[in-house]
Amino acid sequence: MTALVVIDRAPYGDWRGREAVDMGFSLAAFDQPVSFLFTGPGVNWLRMGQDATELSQKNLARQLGAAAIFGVEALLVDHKALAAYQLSVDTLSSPAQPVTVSPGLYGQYDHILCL
Amino acid sequence: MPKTTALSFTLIITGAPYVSQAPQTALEFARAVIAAGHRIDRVFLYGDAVHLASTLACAPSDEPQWTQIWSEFLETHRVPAIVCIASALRRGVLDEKEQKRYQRPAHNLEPPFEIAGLGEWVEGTVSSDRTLYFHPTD
Amino acid sequence: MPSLHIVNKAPDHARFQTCLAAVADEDTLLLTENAVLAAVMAQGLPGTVFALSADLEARGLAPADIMANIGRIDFAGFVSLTEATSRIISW
Amino acid sequence: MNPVAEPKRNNEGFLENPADWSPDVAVIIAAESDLSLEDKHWEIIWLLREFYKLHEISPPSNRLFVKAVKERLGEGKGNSVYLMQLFTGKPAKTACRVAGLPRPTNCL
Repeated sequence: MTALVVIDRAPYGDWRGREAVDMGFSLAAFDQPVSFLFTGPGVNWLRMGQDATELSQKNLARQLGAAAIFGVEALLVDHKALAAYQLSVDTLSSPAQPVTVSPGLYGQYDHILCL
Repeated sequence: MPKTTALSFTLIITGAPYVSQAPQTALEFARAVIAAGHRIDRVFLYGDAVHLASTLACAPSDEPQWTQIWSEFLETHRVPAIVCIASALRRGVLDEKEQKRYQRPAHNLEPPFEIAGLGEWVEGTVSSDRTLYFHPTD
Repeated sequence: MPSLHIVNKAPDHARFQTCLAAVADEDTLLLTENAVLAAVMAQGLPGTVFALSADLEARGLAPADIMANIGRIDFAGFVSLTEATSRIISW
Repeated sequence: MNPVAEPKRNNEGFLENPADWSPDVAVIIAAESDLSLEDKHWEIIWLLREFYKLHEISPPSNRLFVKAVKERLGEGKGNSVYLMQLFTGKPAKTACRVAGLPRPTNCL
């Protein structure tokens, strides 16, 4: 089973994306092939320079940095959403692969998870 | 549509009762799954849905008591129901073991719900024929 | 393999668009909960679309109100849709 | 003699305040699990602390603990048998406790 975890929510304001990341890490823990797709406001998970100390929250970019260590296959990022949020693929907090979101992209995975 | 052979389902609920429609849509779907002759391997509560397993929820008497209704459904059809431990601990849904571990004054997990980890969800999605999520609408 | 997309968000929710961007021509879209409100909108939906009757009725959407190409189904019909494909995406 | 003032800990022996950790504290915590810390333990302890500093999470399960060790030290040490020998009981839990990291969510 190949899985794609879709994160289309902005970081910090709610816990949904964080819970999606936990699910993705669990798949990786059990050696299930899993990738993440960041789209819409979700691309802001990958923005450099995050510092949530004043919010008393964990730095989500740093947590996401553990993805490769845990065996997450790829971080995919919607290139249109990157542009919309003035982000560039060369300056993200973790290496991510720009993709065009399409039915064909989703079609490559057996299981799609979007919290 | 031709009748397929019996299928196994894993249902994941992520929306809380009285906040979202998720637990009731999931229940109607679950009933229809059983009525169609299929099997439900597992129900998994994640995120805010863990409130569905709180035995302390008190809805007004003219509203459905979703915790009891779900509990009866699970008992009747012998469906294992798992509450994600990480979601549950944060939201104050504890069984006796976690109550002791975290030294809290009470436990409130409605049977037959059980507290376990995301491994149960992974197991369900890998082994069931069908996996469906019931999310909140926000 | 064709997918069954199940969406429960209102048509103006960002997730509704995320969902539509994932629907291929051969796929089926099922509108539930708030998403059934899309059944009265003239455009923007793909070819094969169903809406859950309990959610339509609750929101006062009579059969005459909804677009002709949208099928009304009950929970038994919902289960039938899930029998037809193992690729199910809940948005 | 008062070698180390013992910091506050929870009922499973994890530090209440991560800032209270020091190598001396680690030795005390380890002794409760009948572990006397050798270089091979310290290698994992420092790795875990570095991991926490970088990613702000304890590896959430044994499996991911093993993966984190494997990524740094290779298969020879990043395997559950080796780590179970070093840290008795549930190795991720024991190692996090000794290393002064929060109790893993144990969600797997």
